[in-house]
Amino acid sequence: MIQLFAAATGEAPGISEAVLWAIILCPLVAFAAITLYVRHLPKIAGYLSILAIGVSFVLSLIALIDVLGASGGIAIYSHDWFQAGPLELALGVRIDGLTAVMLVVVSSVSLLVQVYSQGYMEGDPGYGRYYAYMSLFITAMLGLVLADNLFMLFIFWELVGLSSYLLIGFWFHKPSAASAAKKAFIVTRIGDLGLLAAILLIWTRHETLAIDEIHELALAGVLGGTTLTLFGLGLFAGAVGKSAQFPLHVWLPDAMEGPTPVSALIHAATMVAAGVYLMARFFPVIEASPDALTVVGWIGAATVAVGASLALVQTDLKRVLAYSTISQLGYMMLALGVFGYAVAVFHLFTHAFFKALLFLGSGSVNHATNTFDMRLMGGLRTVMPITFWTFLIGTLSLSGIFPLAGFWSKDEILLEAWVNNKGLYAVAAIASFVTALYMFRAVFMTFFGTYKGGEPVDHEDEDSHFHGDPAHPHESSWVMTVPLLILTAGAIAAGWWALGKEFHHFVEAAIPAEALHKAPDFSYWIAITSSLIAVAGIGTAWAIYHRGLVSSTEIRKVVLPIAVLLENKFFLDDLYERAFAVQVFQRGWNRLVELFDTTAVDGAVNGVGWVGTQSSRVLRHAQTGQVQLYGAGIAAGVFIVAIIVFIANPL
Amino acid sequence: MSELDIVGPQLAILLAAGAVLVWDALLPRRRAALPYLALAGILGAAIWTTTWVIRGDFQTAFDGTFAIDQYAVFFQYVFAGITAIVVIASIDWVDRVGRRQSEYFALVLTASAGLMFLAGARDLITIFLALELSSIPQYILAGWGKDQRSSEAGMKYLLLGAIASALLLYGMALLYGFAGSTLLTDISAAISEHGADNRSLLVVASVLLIAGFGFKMAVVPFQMWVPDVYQGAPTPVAAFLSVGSKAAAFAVVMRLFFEGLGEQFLSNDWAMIFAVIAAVSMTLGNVFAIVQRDIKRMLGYSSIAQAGNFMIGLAAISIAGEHFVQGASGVLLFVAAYAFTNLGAFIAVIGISQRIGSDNIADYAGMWRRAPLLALALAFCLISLAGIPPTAGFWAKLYVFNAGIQADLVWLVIIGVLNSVVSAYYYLAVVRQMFLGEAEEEKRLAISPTVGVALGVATVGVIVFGIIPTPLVDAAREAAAIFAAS
Amino acid sequence: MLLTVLVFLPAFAGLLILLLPSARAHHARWVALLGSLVALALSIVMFFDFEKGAGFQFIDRASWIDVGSFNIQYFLAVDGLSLPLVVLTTFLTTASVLVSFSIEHRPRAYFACLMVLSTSVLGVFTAMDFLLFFLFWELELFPMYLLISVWGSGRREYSAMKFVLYTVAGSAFMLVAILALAFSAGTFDMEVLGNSTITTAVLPLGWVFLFLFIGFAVKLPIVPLHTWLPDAHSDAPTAVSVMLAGVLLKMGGYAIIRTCVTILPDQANDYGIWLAAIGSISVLYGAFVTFRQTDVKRLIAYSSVSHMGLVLLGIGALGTTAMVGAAYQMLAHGLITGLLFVVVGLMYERTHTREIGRLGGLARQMPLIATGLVFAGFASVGLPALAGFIAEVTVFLGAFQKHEWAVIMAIFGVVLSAGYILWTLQRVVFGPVRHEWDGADDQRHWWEHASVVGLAALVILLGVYPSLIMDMLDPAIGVVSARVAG
Amino acid sequence: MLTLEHFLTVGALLFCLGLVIALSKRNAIGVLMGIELMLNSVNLTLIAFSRFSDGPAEIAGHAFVAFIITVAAAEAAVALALAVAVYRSRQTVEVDQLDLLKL
Amino acid sequence: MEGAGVNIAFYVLSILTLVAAGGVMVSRNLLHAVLFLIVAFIGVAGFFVLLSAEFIAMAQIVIYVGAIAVLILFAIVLTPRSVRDNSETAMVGPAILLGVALATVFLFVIHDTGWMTGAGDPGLSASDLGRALLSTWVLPFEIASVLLTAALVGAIMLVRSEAEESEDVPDADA
Repeated sequence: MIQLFAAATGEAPGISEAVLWAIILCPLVAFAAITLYVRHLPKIAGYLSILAIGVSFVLSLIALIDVLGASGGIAIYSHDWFQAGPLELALGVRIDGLTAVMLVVVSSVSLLVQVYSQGYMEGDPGYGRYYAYMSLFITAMLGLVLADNLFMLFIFWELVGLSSYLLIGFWFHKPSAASAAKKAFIVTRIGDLGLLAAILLIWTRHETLAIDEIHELALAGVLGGTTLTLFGLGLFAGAVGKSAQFPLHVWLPDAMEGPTPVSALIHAATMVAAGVYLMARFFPVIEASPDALTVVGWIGAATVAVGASLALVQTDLKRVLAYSTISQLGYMMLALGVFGYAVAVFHLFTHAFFKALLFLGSGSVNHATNTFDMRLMGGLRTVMPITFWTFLIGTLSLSGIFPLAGFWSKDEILLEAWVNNKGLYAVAAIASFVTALYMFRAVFMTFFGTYKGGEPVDHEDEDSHFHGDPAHPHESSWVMTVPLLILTAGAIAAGWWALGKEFHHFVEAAIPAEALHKAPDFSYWIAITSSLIAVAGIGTAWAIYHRGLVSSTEIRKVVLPIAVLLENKFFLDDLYERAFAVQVFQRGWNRLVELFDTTAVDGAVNGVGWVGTQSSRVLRHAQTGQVQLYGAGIAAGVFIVAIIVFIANPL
Repeated sequence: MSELDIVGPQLAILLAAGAVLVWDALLPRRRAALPYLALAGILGAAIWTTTWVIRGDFQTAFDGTFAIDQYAVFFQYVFAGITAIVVIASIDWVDRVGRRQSEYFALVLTASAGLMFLAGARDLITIFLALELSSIPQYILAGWGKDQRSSEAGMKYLLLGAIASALLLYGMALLYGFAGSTLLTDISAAISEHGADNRSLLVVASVLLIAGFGFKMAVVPFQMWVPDVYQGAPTPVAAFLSVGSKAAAFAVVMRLFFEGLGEQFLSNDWAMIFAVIAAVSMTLGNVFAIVQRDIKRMLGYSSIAQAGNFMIGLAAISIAGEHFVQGASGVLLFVAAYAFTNLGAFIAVIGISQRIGSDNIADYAGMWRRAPLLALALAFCLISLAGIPPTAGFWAKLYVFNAGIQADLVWLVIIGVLNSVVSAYYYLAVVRQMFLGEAEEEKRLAISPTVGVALGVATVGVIVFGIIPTPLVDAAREAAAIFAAS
Repeated sequence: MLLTVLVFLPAFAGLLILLLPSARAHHARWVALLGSLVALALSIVMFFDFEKGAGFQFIDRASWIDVGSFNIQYFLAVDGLSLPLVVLTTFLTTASVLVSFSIEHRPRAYFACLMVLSTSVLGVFTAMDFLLFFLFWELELFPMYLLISVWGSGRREYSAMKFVLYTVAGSAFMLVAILALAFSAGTFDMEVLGNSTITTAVLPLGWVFLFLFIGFAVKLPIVPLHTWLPDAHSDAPTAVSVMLAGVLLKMGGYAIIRTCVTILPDQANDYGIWLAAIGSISVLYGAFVTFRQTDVKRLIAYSSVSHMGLVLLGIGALGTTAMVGAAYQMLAHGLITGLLFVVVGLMYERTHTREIGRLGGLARQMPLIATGLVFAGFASVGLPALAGFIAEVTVFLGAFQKHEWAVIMAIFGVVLSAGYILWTLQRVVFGPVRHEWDGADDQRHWWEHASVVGLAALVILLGVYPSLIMDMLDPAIGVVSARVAG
Repeated sequence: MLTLEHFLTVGALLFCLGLVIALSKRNAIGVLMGIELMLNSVNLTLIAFSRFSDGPAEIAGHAFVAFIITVAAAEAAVALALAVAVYRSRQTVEVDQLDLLKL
Repeated sequence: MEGAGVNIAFYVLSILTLVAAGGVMVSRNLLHAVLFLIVAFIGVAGFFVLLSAEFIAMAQIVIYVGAIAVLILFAIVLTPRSVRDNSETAMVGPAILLGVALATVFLFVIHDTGWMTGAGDPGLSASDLGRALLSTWVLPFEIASVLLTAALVGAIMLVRSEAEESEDVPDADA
């Protein structure tokens, strides 16, 4: 089945279906080939993977250009997959503005990360495996954005979860890594329940899973009321898990246990983007349900606040970035909550570049110092100039400094929030101050001041593959710095696409026009305010962490309860893992059920046998060997049987 | 047809018995031939029976006190088979235990003739005499070992048997007094004429009859002698008791109750009695069997439970017509299948116990390695007793349960199948002991060829009828059909 | 004829194995492999020769026992529901033979048992006479009992006995129901029964349904009739666990669809909600208990309880989609859990422990086995593109409309399964290396590779190309659900 | 006037008395005596029935009794032989001592 | 049946028989018990005479008193230690209870039943009985004869001592 929808301003995309499938299949082929054949040939595995993703990237670009040429129309190619009774499921691809943008973001960031990994992962015994997993990861993400129906989307959604599990737990011999991988998978899966429920709901009520049909149902009002709200919330639950929204954000910081390029990929282009993509994809549905929309907005806001505040107290560079990601994802959800569909996607787009840049930069730093602990760094500005400057630009972009990419997208979010919901605006604005504060705290601690020596290499650890000398840090090799530079370009310039609302028009063509709200016009007032807030944040950071005008320990003493709360991540991990998972669930409930199983259920079974043998043991004493007892038995039998008959059947 | 022809099979067997005694008196050194003389008599009986089947000339004789019909023929074959197998299996045993061989075989043959008379008896006097002809030799045989246990078993069996006989006789006397005749057909006529007014008498008489035959069938509450006698009696005798007198009791009860007391108002009562006794027998027999450590006692209790199973069929015959045939043929099928199976089990026990000198189940450990064929055959027989396919016992149980279902005795069938589960536990426990237990010594056991032959016949019967039950079922149905027609 | 050959081929191979001279006992595995491969090939030929949607095919029919109302046929046939299960059985038999290749202890008996087991399961899936079906159902007990109690570990005798008694207890009820049904319909022919409308029986049809269901539920197994499963699994040898989880449990689900639902559609409608409720309770209950297990095989066993709950949930919904999902879940679970047991078995061979606490870090010493475990684990979790996912989602999609709350309860099983599987993986294959296992081999022999890769390949095939099976299941189950819908 | 019931009553009482003796005597020979009394009461009952009925039925009762007497004799002979056998092996014929056979 | 003599005879015989049976029950000496038993047998024989069954009465005397009682005496002599002991076991209580219960049931049905009594024909000669035994009941008759033989053979075998047995097989183990 092929469906084409022309955009308001152009023709439908005419791109061949084969190209779209090829985008998914290239990395998949690489995965299969590496797994089956070249596991043990690391270099070839790396090249194969890069080649595959490179092809995907090129094809994605072609697709983007094609869709651009059609000003963002929609093309859907769908095929029957299997059928069971009335259930008919399809496999299909859908290309439109949103998909095209996502494709390019995913494939480009992935390509750069892959290239970078060649340096970062050099010498790791699992090098081949690493590239196999990465290929699978990218396949899953590309498939997710190309899927034309909810079911297929769910499949790739789950595959994203799988690959993230494999990659986060890549260094599986580290208990923390294995644990983090498990945590990521399970926590996101809790969210996936919502998505699954949404699928069940929509199929049961309306017998369709095709995205465009669901859009139509929502717009036509057929899909409405409780079903609509539940469906929207179900989808959102999935997104909460995958996009690390409060309260399921806990897995993301732990996901740092994976290799840094993996973190870059997860935080920038894949995994967490999936949730935002899902919400954007189904924006017409969310938007049709005010309740769902409100929930999305406020959960986003809560996530913004939680992420930003926790980022303030981290000492681990990657964890700062991780919480920053949470916070930024919150921004995207918040944007969706204030009707900012295009804005959210736009922020996703720009965020991909600068966040990937920051992560890769942190990886570069790690390569020099053998640590992510900022307290062991300092003064790297001079020894690692490329890393420093690219990291700084990324930080500025994240903080929303004009005219970097982050400025444009964040500004628009604040604008939408201001127009539609002042409360959300307040949260977003305060958080943008905190954002600048914690990012520059990281920059100052890492690159300024004096070098504190990094982490000494532990030669006993056979799994360590650190090659340099932490005492004498140096700049990373070109395979690592070139991707940094390329991403820097993106972090600087990606925002300019939004000038003149071009990006918006393009992306908005992906959903039915009826679903759109008119975006507010650019407001200088908002732009200036947000810039000032960001600058204030930077200034504060400078004052505290560079100049030491105010001691951070002093501040900590003043706001001790808050600091304790933050340092313990609002006790959420403790609540989930120790209190709930371990105490309530495993030691409490499960133990109870198990106890019931062994005593009541199995006990009853064994009890029946026991009663049988026991009664047999007791009764056999009746068989005394006394012949007259037996004779009495016979006589008594006559009497009893006769009496029974007369009682049962009276004369 | 001359009257000698009518009792030809029994006569052949009794002649053989006499011949055995005479042979022993005349040629004491040629004792080895005694069992073969006995077998010749049994063979003669079987052949004679076959000639009736070929002639198809079924009739009643002796003024209606005795009948030759398919029913009697069926049982005559069964008893001939039982006796033959018992005789073969005894050869080795008797030879070792003592020198009272001629008496042994003569008494077995006499008892067997008594059983055969029972199958055809249609008159209270004939039934009683035939019953005693089978019983008294069995009392003697139980005490044949003359050691402490054997004579104790004989004594117990006799005293209790006599008490049961007295009860039976009292019941018969009441029936006779009511009907003025000892012929079953007359009794039936009298009951249909004015029986309904005198139900209390008929019920009490029925109960007394059930007590008398229940003793032979070994059903609760008339069963308590069973384990003691089985344990104490010589094993081949126990085997004979466990199948012979039980089968005969069922044979006669079915004829007596259906031909004589088949009137609907009465059959409701005795069907209920049978159903209750069946349920209690199965349950108690099994529950007792679980903890037994002596395999003969275990088989004794199991035979009580099995009698309960037979009784489901009896309970089902109270309804005339097609259901009747189901129930009655179910009992017949069960009798035949059980005869082969239980004999097989006992013979295997003979073969094993004789060599290891113990009846303890624990001593059967590892028998699979010491006597693989014996162990395999015993396993098959036990599986058949448990009613697990592909054995004759399965079909018998299935058929009886089917009859029960058709007679609306679902509750009883459920109790029956649940009891099968319990029985599977202790039967399989023996199998487990033999196949999985660790033997204390690994020495192979020598099996006497005669035991092997007897066991082989029984086990092959169990398996063949397990796979192709149709001939047996057909025969049972044909035999049972004579009542439906009447 | 083809079907008869297929069903009895493994048993024939088993017979040949038993006839091998003891000097050539080690050749048993090759005979077994050959036999199972031929059976596999035959079943694949049938799979592709099968005409989709054309009802029962490859019919082998002969009258077996035909006496009065007791009419039993030898009747084998397959339809779209049973044929995939037949292929699954032959495939898993082959895999079981492969994983047993290194067995040293009494190989002849072992492989013979395995082959007989295969025949009995094939018989259950193909028998279309209710009694024949029951026979095959019971036949499976013996090889299983022996396999667990002789070649098992731990409390093997207890577990084997428990398995047998549970099954026999269940089939006791089943037998009553079969007899009641056959009596009221006048036939044991399942095809006829499945096409006729039965309105009365000697006991209420609701009871008949319930009794049948109890018999099958034990096998499935569902809470609270499941406690035999963990014991049986944990003490059984690897190949037996594979067969047990892979095909034996499926007999329960298959039978519920084939008999309970097809023959008694009205009762199925009445009780569907209960089936679904029990199913989802099983899903959750099984999952909760799984979390507490410290023995890998027990853990997988409890997870099976959880996964088989989905089968019941699907059946309880009675719609085509849901029941197709249930059938698919049976296939998927068969392959996935089979794979899990194979891998765990390989691991156990090397480490000689299944205690999770003692394992850890195995991914370093035995990367292939670890990969297999991770793969199987994720398949069990219901990862997309693997068979389990398709099955789960189809069940959910099909059942949601009818039993919303049951499904909502059950989907929590999705998260729970992720929880226990990943936690297990973390503790077994991940984490710091334990030098205790330094010397242990990885997966090395060709037969180990063959079984793991073969199973994994099928898991993927069923995950990405469901039409292969769905197109076959759909029409067959469509007939059933149409009957239920009236 | 003597009716059938009179004789039957005596028969029943004698039967039960015999039963009580059979069930309570310690000595096997005593038990046997009880059994003989039971059989006698049956005979009495049968003859009474025979006497109070007409025609051919009459003779059946007599025949029955004749057979019972015969069987009783045979039974007694065997019983006493067994008693002797038991006495030989156990030096007692007290039935409550006969309890070798039990689990 | 009428007539004072008959009535008196019936009650005398009843008392005699039942008291004698009671004497079997209560006498502690086995020999006394045998004597009571013989009295009871004779009492029953008297009933037979009363019921016009003279032949049966004669058989009763001959077989019960003449054969069975003698056999019992022989048995008592052959088992010397038991001579004086005819006490009861612990079962006596339950046994009496059972006896009473069963007597109640029997008496109830005896009096509850409408017996079809006819005029009664006192004349039944021994030859009539003999004819019946050799026509209608010839089969039981033959059976009885076999039975007696078998019992005899068996009884002899049982009382034969081991020594006697080995004597008549001089070379069994040789």
